[in-house]
Amino acid sequence: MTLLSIENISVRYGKLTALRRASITVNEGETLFVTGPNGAGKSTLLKAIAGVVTPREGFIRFNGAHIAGKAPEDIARMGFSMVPEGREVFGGLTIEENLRLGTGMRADKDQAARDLEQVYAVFPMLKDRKDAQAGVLSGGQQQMLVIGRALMASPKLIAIDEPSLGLAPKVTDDVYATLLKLRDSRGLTLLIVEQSATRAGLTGGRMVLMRAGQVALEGDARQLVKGDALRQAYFGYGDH
Amino acid sequence: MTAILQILFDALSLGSLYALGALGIALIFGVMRLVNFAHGDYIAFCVFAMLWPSIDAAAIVFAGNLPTYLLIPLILCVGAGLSVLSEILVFRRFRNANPATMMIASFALGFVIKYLLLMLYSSRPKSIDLWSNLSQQIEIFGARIPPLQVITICTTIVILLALTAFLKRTRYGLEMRAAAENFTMARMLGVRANLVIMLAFALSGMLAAAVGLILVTQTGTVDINMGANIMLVAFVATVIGGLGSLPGAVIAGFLIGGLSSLMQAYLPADARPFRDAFVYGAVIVMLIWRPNGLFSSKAAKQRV
Amino acid sequence: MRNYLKIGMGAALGALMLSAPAAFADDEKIVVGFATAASGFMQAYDKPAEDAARIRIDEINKAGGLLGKQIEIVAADTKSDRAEGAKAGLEVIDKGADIVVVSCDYDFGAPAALAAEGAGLVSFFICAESIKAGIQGVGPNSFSASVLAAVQGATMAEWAYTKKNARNFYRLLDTWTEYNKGICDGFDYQLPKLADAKLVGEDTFKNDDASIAAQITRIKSLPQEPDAIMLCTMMPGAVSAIKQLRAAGINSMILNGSGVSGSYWLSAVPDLSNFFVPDQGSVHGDDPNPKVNEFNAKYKEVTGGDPSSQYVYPGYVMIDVWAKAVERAKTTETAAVVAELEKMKDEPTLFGPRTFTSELHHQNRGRYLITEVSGGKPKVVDEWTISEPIPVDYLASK
Amino acid sequence: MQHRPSIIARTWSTPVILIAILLAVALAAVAAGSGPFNQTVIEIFIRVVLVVGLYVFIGNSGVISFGHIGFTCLGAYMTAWLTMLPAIKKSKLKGLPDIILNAKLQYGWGLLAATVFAAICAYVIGKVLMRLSGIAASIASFAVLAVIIQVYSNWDSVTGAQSSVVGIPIVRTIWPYFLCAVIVVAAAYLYSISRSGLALRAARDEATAAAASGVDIPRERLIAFVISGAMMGLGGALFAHSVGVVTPDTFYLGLTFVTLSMLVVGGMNSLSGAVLGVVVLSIIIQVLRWLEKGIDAGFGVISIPNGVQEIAIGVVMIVILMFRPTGMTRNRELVWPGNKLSADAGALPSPADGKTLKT
Repeated sequence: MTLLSIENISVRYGKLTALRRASITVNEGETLFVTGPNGAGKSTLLKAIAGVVTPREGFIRFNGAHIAGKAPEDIARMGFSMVPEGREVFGGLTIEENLRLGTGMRADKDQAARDLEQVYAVFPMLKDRKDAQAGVLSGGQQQMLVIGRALMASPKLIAIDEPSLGLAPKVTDDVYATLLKLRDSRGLTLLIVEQSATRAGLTGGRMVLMRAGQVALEGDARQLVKGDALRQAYFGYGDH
Repeated sequence: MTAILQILFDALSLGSLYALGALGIALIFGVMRLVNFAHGDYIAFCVFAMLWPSIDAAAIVFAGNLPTYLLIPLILCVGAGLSVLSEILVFRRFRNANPATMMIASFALGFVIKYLLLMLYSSRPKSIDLWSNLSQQIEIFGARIPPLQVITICTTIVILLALTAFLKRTRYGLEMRAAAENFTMARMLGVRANLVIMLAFALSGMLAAAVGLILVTQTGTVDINMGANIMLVAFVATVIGGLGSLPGAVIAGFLIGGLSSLMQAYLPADARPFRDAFVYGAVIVMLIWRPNGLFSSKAAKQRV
Repeated sequence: MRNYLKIGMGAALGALMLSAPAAFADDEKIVVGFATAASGFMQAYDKPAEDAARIRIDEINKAGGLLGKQIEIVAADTKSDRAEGAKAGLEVIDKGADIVVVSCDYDFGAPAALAAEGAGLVSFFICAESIKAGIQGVGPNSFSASVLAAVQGATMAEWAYTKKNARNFYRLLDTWTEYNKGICDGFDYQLPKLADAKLVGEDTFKNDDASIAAQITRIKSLPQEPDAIMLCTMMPGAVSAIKQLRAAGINSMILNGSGVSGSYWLSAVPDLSNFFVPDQGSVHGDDPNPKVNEFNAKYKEVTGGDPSSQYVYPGYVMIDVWAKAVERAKTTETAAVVAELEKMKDEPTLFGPRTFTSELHHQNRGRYLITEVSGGKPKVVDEWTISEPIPVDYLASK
Repeated sequence: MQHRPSIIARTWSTPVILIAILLAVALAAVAAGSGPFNQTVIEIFIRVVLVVGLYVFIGNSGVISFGHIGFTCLGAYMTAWLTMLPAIKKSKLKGLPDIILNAKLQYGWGLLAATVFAAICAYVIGKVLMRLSGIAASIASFAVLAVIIQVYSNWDSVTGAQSSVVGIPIVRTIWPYFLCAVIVVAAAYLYSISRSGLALRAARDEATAAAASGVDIPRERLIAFVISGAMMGLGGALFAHSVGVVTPDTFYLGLTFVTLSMLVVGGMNSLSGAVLGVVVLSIIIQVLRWLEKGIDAGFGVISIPNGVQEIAIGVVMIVILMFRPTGMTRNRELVWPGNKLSADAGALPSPADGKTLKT
């Protein structure tokens, strides 16, 4: 069942076009990798879904509702949780405060408290330092924190921008292992922007390759990584 | 000893006024990077709200006649209301504008409020007697201290504690701190941006009202420019404290108030008229010494 | 065109005029031009005096006019702004004013007065109390209708010394305006002339200081409370200072300038006592001269309110003395009117005598009513004229 | 870049258009022949000098300064000291050095001295301040203004404290003011196409990149600061000769905000914005004032109550900024039609031409 469908959206920054009539769908319960070279419009795609940038044209439907042009907080409240590029922890807040921020939209306070314990169970390191300021955490720890924070909102879909950026491979492995575990245990849908197609191939799931603001290729991640089509699409069809 | 105690008290009471003003400015700056030059005019507006509009020389006290337990909440509401209204009508449309544009817009708003008051009440300062028994002095260890000073200092401390508790312990406080640090990310976590900003404006407006109430009790005068001086010092204090840092703003407010009182007490008579020149000279030195303010560190920007 | 104007007293003033708009005289009527503030900060100060001036003009017109002609009024708003003041002055001159009435404060009135001076017209500051409001700051055709601020300070010092046996004086100056300094200048001039009176301390503050606690501490730490505090300040800071002084338990008599005249602010300091203000006339309805009380009634009839302070009166005096000079000169021509004005010596008016000389177009001596505020109620208790005028040299050097 | 025509060839039309606008204003004053209107036009020219002076620093460096009116104060007093009659100085301002005490110069020399004096002071102050940036620089500049005003307000023997300095020759013809405005506009234009101006704007738009390519930001800022300080000093001297009275409080927050507002409403980063901000806002203010006095529209007098003008101008400014947050000119320069330029940069080339946005 389709959870998120993006139809022909275009986004421009001034004179620069970041997305041209891009269309993507995400099905419930699946893992979708979005990959592509720098400037392909991957991050813009996530920002458009999150409501941080407004598309000039096209539709975005999430969980049956049109969300293009809505405020970020409203989209978040519909069950879309975003982990942006660069992690964006609130450095001045404590770790627990960062986590609690994610629960603002929830009415089920008891469940939220249980979720907190669950997040701590998944990331015991966070519990140990729950009263420390988030700004002092290392990159990998911050990544754990923002994923945990996104989970606290009890979302239907988590979108993660470059979870491996700036992390050691070992740490990245951990992060992915955790994500998959959560997907299976919570019935989450994952939308992951990942520059490294290899990583997508390792993890498995569906993959979309973007180039110059458009979807250039789509298919099963493991299959695509093996073939030549990906490399061709990644670098363009011989025009470089 | 008595003299030192006295000077300490004088410095604290002036400093707490500045601190309250700085808090109101820092709060808004933290959440939306706006230096609100209309803050001083909010202070005047709140005080004028106690009077019936008239251009006669003698003040017609209107709301000011209400019993204290009604008057204080009313004036606080006036401050909050005016502040929120200016957010809705003006500042909301400047969310993405550059700081200079916002600054000038806030200045223009202050200009409008000031001239509105001028039209309604005329420029002649009005007098109002509010809780004047609070100004009768009591002696403590030989220092003479009016209850009002004690109340001012206590109010500042209480407001500080309450604000800290609000920011630390409540959901809205958490969201406000988050919004102050990273507005977009906070929204992506479902923090209701408009609500949080309006709340910050409401709090800031109440702080303006509190300053207005203390000032009018102390001076007995209602004047369209009464907030201007405090606003300026508060603005400077906010920057010296480290923009966006609430404790920094408060401490810098006390610092400037203290410095000013000390200079008044210890400068030779000929140099005393130059007091403010020395104070601002010290401000320049402080800025060159710590351009990012006294309480701002790059790693973890602490906000209360 | 360049003309250097030489004026007496060694204090000369140059005005380099590259173009002077020609004023035209209308033979059918006499025009009084008000270049005063109809809006903004100064409006509250200019308007009452202007109303009083209009009352006098109305009286003259009803009595058959001046030189048989009706007086007409033209007005331009200075917006309480200096640059606008120059424009307002030029505007009333363009409209044919024979005399230009300018703002109550020297700083705000000077641009319009200088415009009048440039056009060769008489200008009158409606109630400015700086020596500059006249020859010294504008030129030989400029006058002020009020009394110098210094006279107020000197009056209070001499009166308190003579009538209240004050010996130990304290001087508290608000450095905000020149007016405030003027009061203290007069006080400084007078004090050494009073045998065994001494200054036991002095301090300054600023009108917009949120608190004068440090200044109060200094007074409190004197070995003995001073007999009198000369408080040289004005609204709005005055109220704040008085309130804080009294709240601190300082009960010395407080001597003031006329800036705190009137009762409109007394509610802020309930039960204020031992507080003295010099007034040119009483706004409290107890003036020894019943004609002043009649004027007050008339003022209320015209404007709908009682005079708020003594600063209403100079407006009336201004038209009064100018009209007399015009009658005597039998023309509105500037040189003749100025000559007649300069002949006035102790010319009686409703609000004290006026003297103008070729050195000074202002009052360096004047009769003042002393108003005492006791238990929060103002009352005229005495009348005082300083024994000697304050020398022009002394004033001009300040 | 290499194939583009020279900077002057691409941009000369901007100062020409702006000066033509000023000339039109001057001719309007001549045509009207009314004393007060003449004075209004003089005031417009003075404000052009001041706001363009602000633009040279703020527009090119991107640092908001609240302190420039301090130089206006310095300039006004300097010309007052030099041009007033020695007799008055000797009785009132005894603390002045003898050379100034005995001077009695023509106002033209006064203007020159004011400009030079303000430039020297700007150099000294700039040396200390230019290492600051952002809001710290703004506040420090405000503190400088406060110090200057406090000193001038209290230094009895030299400035006469709050007491107004009088006896300054009054100049009521518009042409000296017009000439100064033209000179300032031309100088601001020349600065902005100079190597220093270009480097400073590069630093404004891309601080790190500019620093990396060898731009000494504090030094370029200091040059702009000195030039703009000189212009502010000239503006102050002109003000002194237009009104004939000088007091320190004239040059404080009121004038600071009026000039800053005109700059921001016009378009803070463009010379055209500085000039247009003054001209357009002055026209609006003038129309509102006529309305306050009442305009006979044939079917009756249209008028607004006294004091509404100030409220209205505040509202007008807010509305303009709401719809044009970057000012009326959107930070672009006025250019001759056909002399098309890349919209990014406006007529004055900005190194941000090719800058890319991150996705």
